[in-house]
Amino acid sequence: MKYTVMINEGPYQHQSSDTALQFVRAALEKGHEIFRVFFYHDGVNNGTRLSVPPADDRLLQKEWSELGLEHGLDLVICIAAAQRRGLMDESEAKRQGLDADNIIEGFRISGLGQLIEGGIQSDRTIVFGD
Amino acid sequence: MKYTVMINEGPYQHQSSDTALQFVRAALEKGHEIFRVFFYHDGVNNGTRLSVPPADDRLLQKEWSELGLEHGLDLVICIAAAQRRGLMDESEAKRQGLDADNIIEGFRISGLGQLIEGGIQSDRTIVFGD
Amino acid sequence: MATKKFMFVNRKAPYGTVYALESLEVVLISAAFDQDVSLAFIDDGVYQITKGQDTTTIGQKNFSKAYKALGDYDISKLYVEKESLAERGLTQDDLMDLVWEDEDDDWAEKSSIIIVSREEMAAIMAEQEVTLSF
Amino acid sequence: MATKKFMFVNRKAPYGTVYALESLEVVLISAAFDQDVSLAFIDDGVYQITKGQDTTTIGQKNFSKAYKALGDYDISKLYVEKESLAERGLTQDDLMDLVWEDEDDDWAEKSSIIIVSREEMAAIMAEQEVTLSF
Amino acid sequence: MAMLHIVNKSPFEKVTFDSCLGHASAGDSILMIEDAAVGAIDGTAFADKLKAAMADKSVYVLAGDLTARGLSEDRIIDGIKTVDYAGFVDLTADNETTQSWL
Amino acid sequence: MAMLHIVNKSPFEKVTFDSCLGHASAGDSILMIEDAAVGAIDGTAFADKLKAAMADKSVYVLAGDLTARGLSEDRIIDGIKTVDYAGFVDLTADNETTQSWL
Repeated sequence: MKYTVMINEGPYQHQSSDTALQFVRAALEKGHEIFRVFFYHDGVNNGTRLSVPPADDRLLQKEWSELGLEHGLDLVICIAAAQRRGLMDESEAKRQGLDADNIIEGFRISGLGQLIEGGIQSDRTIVFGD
Repeated sequence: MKYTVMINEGPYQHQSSDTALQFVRAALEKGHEIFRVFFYHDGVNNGTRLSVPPADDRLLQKEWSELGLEHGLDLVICIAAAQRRGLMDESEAKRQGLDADNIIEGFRISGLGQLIEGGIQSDRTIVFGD
Repeated sequence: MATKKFMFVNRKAPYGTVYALESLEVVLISAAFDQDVSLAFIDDGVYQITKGQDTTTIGQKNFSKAYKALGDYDISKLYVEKESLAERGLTQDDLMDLVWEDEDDDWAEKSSIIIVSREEMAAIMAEQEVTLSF
Repeated sequence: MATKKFMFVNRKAPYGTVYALESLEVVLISAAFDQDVSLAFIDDGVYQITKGQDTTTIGQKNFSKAYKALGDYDISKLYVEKESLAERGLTQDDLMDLVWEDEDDDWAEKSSIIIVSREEMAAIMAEQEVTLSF
Repeated sequence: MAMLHIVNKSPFEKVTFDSCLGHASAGDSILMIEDAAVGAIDGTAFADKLKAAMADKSVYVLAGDLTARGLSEDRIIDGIKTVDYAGFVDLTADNETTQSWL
Repeated sequence: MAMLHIVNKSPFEKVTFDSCLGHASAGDSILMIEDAAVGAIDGTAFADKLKAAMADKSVYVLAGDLTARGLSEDRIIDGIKTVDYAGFVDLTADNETTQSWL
């Protein structure tokens, strides 16, 4: 079965990113296809590479990044939400005249249409949020 | 009267940063002293310089930065919360071996003791959050 | 692409959180995909479409006028729950006049707001294929 | 520095949001400032100190044992609201044994958990000088 | 000591406002901000609870949060006072302590 | 079409769970995750509402979220089934559609 997953909250503050990560892992183990994971609202903060939580805590952003790279997942950060919250990739930072970017490997930034397309193309669309 | 203000949520997602900003402005206009503004939990995300919201929207992080510089406010980002969420200044980024930082001018990163000290030193401690 | 029944469920008041604004941004984008789109306003979501919103002093932009554009994008099914209005002391008179033009009826202007009972809302929800919650 | 009455108010369940964990981090830091510290556990906050928490499968670290360190830092007033427990089908038996040693009483081990009624909690809240909410 | 209770949650969505009412003492003040502003309106399922609290507490609402949600001041419960941000600051100064209900 | 309703809010804190119950149809399934897991316990102020919904709906709870909050499986309401993340995935596959109550 083909899934699109939407995540509306950032890491740590709410459990939604944790739950979605476990859900996606379980779906992959069962042989389902993850068509897309769409990060919206504060969910875009799951895509930063600048996090260094305490050594005994999980590093959620890296877990998403590694899972994405391992399974070739399409991890999409909403550009409008990212711009409000300061999540940038290199080309977008350059376009905006910013001196730094902070996106982690394995994520890409794109538009809201990607979410709707995910809903159309997938058998199931599951929302995680607050 | 001397105030410490704690802000527990990031910009945009919740209104708490907006409300706190209006509150601090009104307190300054009335001649009160803002001893410290302490950004905790997702509140640390108020201190990024990489935000570029739509032109017709407010740029909250910049408003905090400018208000802080204009009035010499002590805008403190909790280091533990910042590390989890990927908010970094230059020295902390270097110490962590990261290749970029994203803090905006006017904020500084420090420990939780600064919040308790604020509570002790101030006549009033006001919390904004979700 | 296939046409699916999309529902956007709005349960939260505007301005206190960003969900109302960013939900509306998704809804407007969805118009480009020619889907069967409807919106549900339940619980505090009904405050999103009250008329007379004035955000002058709170520092946020007033985005309520953007709901008026929905009709132009052929998004004309805004289901509002009667019980949610009543609990909050509101009636349809407190909501914006949101309309669309029916091209099959000589472009007659019709209301996009459909007041339904909780039971009717549940039945409408049950028919959806993709439900996005904010 | 002056000594003030600090209260940390915990109203939210652990793990669903980060507030419980980050509140505990502040409380532990506050111990270094020799203040008159107390904690309130009301509403869903009572779940923060249930015993037997097991986070193995949800991917988060179990930080409940850190509450046991509070006594070592002379933080010994953990007010838990009776009505909040009852509404949730819980009793004091469901909570961790959190204790402190009373140096004025030959280091006798005493419970840090003080079950109070809502009315008593309101009176305790009214006495505070700095109230931090999470 | 008189306490200012600051509540920012809709009473129709969360129990936070109820919890605030259950823990405020006689002589305290309650200020509704952000989404809590909707609780100030008369004729709602919540209004009677707030009116009962007003017997021995003062109740305020941040006007800007009310109008942002399309609710005009003439609909609020008799006896609730509206304040702007300057009035919000005054309330925190006039009460010895504050507690935010999050 | 059968729908899986996913609820993640404590019924003691928010009305979200109530709203979910008010909008779920006969034959639907309800899964409690995250803070909603506390709603699965018997003998609470919420239990009777959930039991009433179970007359024509199937109810599940994510076991890991229950135990994380110190609640053991032997305390849940009779008839509620526990699932792990694999079971969560199965529920989304077995129901034609899902709705998250946020």
